[in-house]
Amino acid sequence: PGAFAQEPTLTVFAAASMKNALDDINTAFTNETKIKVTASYAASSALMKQIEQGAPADVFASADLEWMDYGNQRKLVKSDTRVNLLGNRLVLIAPANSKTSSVTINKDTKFTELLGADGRLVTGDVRAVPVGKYAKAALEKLGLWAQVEPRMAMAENVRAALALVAREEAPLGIVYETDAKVEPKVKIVGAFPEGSHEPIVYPAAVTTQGKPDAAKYIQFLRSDAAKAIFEKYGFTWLNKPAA
Amino acid sequence: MMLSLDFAKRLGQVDIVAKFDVDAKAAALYGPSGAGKSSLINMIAGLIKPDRGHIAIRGETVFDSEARINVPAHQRNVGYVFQDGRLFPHMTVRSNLHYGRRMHRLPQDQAAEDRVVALLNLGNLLTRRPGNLSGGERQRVAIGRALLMQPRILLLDEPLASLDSARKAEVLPYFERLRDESGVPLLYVSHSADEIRRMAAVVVRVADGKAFGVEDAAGLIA
Amino acid sequence: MMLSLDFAKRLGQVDIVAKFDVDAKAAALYGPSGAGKSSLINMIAGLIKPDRGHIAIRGETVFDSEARINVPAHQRNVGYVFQDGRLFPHMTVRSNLHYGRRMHRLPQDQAAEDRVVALLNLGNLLTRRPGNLSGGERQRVAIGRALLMQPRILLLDEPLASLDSARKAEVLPYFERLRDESGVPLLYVSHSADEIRRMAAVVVRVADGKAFGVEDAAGLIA
Amino acid sequence: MPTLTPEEWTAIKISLRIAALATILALPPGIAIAWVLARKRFWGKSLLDGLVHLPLVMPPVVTGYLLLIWLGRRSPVGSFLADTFGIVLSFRWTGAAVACAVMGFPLLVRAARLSFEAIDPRLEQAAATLGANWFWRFFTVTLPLALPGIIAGMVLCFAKALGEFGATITFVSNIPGETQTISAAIYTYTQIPNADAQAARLVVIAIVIALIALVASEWLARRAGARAYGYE
Amino acid sequence: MPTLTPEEWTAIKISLRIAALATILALPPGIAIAWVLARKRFWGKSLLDGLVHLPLVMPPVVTGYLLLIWLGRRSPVGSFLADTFGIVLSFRWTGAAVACAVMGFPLLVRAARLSFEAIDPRLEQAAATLGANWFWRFFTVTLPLALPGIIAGMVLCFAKALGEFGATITFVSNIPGETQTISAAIYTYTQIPNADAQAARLVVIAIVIALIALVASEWLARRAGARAYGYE
Ligand SMILES: Nc1ncnc2c1ncn2[C@@H]1O[C@H](COP(=O)(O)OP(=O)(O)OP(=O)(O)O)[C@@H](O)[C@H]1O
Ligand SMILES: Nc1ncnc2c1ncn2[C@@H]1O[C@H](COP(=O)(O)OP(=O)(O)OP(=O)(O)O)[C@@H](O)[C@H]1O
Ligand code: MOO
Ligand SMILES: [Mg+2]
Ligand SMILES: [Mg+2]
Repeated sequence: PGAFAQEPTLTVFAAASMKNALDDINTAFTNETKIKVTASYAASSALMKQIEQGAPADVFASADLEWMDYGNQRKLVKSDTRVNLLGNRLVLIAPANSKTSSVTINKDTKFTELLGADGRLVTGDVRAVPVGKYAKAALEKLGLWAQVEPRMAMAENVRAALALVAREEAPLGIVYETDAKVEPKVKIVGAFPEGSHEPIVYPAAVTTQGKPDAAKYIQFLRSDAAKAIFEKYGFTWLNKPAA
Repeated sequence: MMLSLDFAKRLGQVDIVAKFDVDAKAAALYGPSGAGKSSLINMIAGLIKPDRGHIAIRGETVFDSEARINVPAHQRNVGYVFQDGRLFPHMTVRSNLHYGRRMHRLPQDQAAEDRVVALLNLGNLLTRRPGNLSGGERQRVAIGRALLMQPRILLLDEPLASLDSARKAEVLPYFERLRDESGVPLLYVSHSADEIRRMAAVVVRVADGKAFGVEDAAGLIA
Repeated sequence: MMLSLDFAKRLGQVDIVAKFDVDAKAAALYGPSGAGKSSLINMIAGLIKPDRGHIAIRGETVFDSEARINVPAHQRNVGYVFQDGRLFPHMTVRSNLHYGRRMHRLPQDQAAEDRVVALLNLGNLLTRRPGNLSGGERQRVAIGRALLMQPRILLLDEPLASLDSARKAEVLPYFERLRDESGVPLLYVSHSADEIRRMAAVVVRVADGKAFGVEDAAGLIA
Repeated sequence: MPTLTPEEWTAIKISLRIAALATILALPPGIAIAWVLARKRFWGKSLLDGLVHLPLVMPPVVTGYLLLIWLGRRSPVGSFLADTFGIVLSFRWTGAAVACAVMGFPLLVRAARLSFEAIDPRLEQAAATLGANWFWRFFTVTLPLALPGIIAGMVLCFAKALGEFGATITFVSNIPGETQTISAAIYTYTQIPNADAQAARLVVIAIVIALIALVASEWLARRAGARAYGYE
Repeated sequence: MPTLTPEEWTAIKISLRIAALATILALPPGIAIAWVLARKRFWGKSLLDGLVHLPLVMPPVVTGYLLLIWLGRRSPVGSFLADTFGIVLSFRWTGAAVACAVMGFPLLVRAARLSFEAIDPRLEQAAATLGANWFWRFFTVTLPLALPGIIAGMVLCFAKALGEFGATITFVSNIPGETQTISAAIYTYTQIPNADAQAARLVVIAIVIALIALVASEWLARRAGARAYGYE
């Protein structure tokens, strides 16, 4: 009953990686508007398919453009409410005690040397997990993909990739800057140049069946109060209307 | 006619063929180990289905391959004391004893129960479970269980084999009384010529799976 | 001294207390159902541990609560024919027969095997599994299994109970020969005074869990 | 460990409710199918057996998707249930219980089946000669004797329901107070930075619950086993 | 269905290899622990039982994470294995097999334990009087009689290994040609928009493999069961 009670309530389906920030924002939103928010955090793919099957979601916040596009095509979200909320940067990390200290990432970077004889380069799944997709695009653009492809290890999500580097299983990893910054057992040793990949974007939108109050929620996500919270958790504030 | 049968059944490499009519109050099956006595009784009880033939118990046909009659075991109302006990391990001795009565929805008959319990000396076993009963104790409970269901025929597969002679001497007369007074006919497997002469009017000899015809029990000389 | 024992054991509500020495080639245990005969034999075989006391088989102490001796069952070299058969269901009759010999690493003795197989008429059962043997067939295999392990004492718990008289008449002399020629002493549970008089020189009466002293078998009158 | 937060309490209560309902839901069909697989020979038996094992063989997420498609409110079955009985599974804790029941089903069936197979059919024969028809034979002899396996199966199903999140989160999402179980909460915490401590707390809670359930089941099973095998 | 692509073949081969190794790895300790749980009474038995069930109770991702911590190359156990035997688990299919073995372990143990519990101890006593010491009793009587449950447990473990990906992917990640199983591939496709067709193909393949394994195991179990219960 809780989630579907009579009092004004919004249900937000959001990518799991946004939980920390959104929990705080939801509290702030409720304080301000007296509208309760229930958030369901899971993989963007699962959430979108649930919306497709009639889930009672009012707002969808994705870690990934592709699943938002999927919803757009199927008219599951109101495209005019869509906003590219957050951005992020792609960085190269190494275990905190690694000898590798600073790597310039360009077309001449020798990843095979940096990885040693049998080291792996971990990131998200290059087909399915956003961070992996960005990483692959960047490596391809730099002409490094052929070199590193046999050395890739693909984790199920950013956190798992981070854990593999933190545990020194892998000498190098490609993750989001936000995640790298809060893990003390890793250090950032390089950043991917601007333009080596599409901008990293976390979009949000009201679902087609979303309650009128959902627009207020999107509005709140774009407010300065929300900005402060997102930035506190390391996200880059973007707040661009979708093209 | 207490029992009328004529059937055949192949079991593994053994052919069981039986054809006889018994009209005595008690009959014995007599024959060497592996002859087919238990198999024969199983078919009368409805636990094994003959390949062909017919079986009638006290005039009622319970199996007829041509008329496609095969009354299921639970409707034959046949009391069966198995050679191997087969007590229900998860029930107390008392529940074992009452099982048949309950299944037949018979009212509890305390007098009958007391009689059977006393006769078989089950008094201080009633609350125990079969798991650690002695061999003879188990056999006695099995006999009691079959008696208390008020069957229309009693099949006894070596019921006294593991009883001591004192107990035997007590149980035999009870079977006799049962036979004579309550009119429940007995079909009795035994290896003891003495026992058979005492219990049964007629004997069916079983050998090598064959059981044909009936002879006088008095003439039995082991 | 074939067997010397003096022990006590509490089993449920029954106290088993035994104290006797037997120095005959064969002794019988005799007593009503539930008296404690099987329990007594189980303690000799090492399957139940007495609470206190001692047991010696042919001069060797196999249990002594004070000296903290308790030879495990598999080292007592005691042939045991169980009241309830206990054949290994996953082995053929032949594998059952050979089991004890194999475990004792005895060489295969074809002559002995043939003798036992013929005696117990197991010839056409050898490749079968115990699952659907008849009651008597099972008993015979169990006897054969215990004989073939060449035990230093044979414990027989109602071994002939489910055998027909013809088979009994064949097996009894074999036991006698075993006793007289190979010198394997027998401890024999039976309800038949006849059998006991024939087999055993002495009788130990068991009643209500108590087994004290030894009497002459010849004096046994059921 | 400091005292539990209200959210943790909620997740615990939901987990227990879901695991209990899942076990109850899986039990009757589980026993029936276990019995059929143990005792009957029929055409398509391997197929049925395969079907039962599917939730084990497929990634849980796939099971979750299939449930979403087959039992969601847009599906024929889902709308039939909703219209006829007013039962809505999508995004409700009842739906989570259904998902867990499906995931635990193969475990329950296997354990029950093993116990059915181990029962001596001669005891059922004895019951038949004593006048018990199929129904009574099953409920007075077969079922009580299979109890140890059935309890073991229920434990496996309950435990799996506590640990399951892949199918659940995919079918009914991860809604606090409604479908968010301890497992789903743990999973969520593993997805965000610096939440290892919260995740660890919940893992400990899950372990404690599981241990309590196990000890209780052991005790039950010991009693049932003692009865089934006849020693006491 | 069109013919399989080389990548699909590779994933199938890896899945089978991992599931087979996982089952083999889980078998000896599984049998040992099942036997101990079935036959012994000791202090801490419930705890051992609880420990065995843990992989069922915890979200697979957590299990994978714990494996990473305990068996990774920086862990004492992991570095011991690497230095002494040259066994490296991280990022290797062997590591995936270890993860699957852990996940399947509770299922294997339960099934085997049920069979051990159902064995009539009087048969072991008979073997003892015939001169069999503990070792021979176990291997000639106990183990053969428990075979139906052990086979059932192996099937569950194998099936679970085919379907498992949460613990695996967390422990050894997803490396095509090394650790990418069918399940991991299916999962990946479920995360890609509009890749349902590819996912469905792989699901069908997984089901076919599972059915073949099941039919084979049924056949084995029937033989073993016939022997254990003595009918043939
Ligand atoms: N483990 C046990 N727990 C409780 N009571 C037991 C146990 N084992 C045996 N008894 C009881 O001890 C008594 C002796 O049993 P035992 O099997 O030794 O009898 P027996 O002399 O062999 O009888 P029978 O001739 O009927 O086989 C019986 O009353 C039996 O019920
Ligand atoms: N299902 C079966 N398959 C194969 N053979 C069987 C089967 N059932 C019984 N037999 C065989 O049929 C024969 C008759 O068995 P049955 O049990 O009827 O003998 P019995 O006369 O009762 O012997 P006993 O006096 O030893 O109990 C035996 O040789 C037995 O091994
Ligand atoms: O691998 Mo699971 O079994 O995700 O829930
Ligand atoms: Mg018979
Ligand atoms: Mg006895």
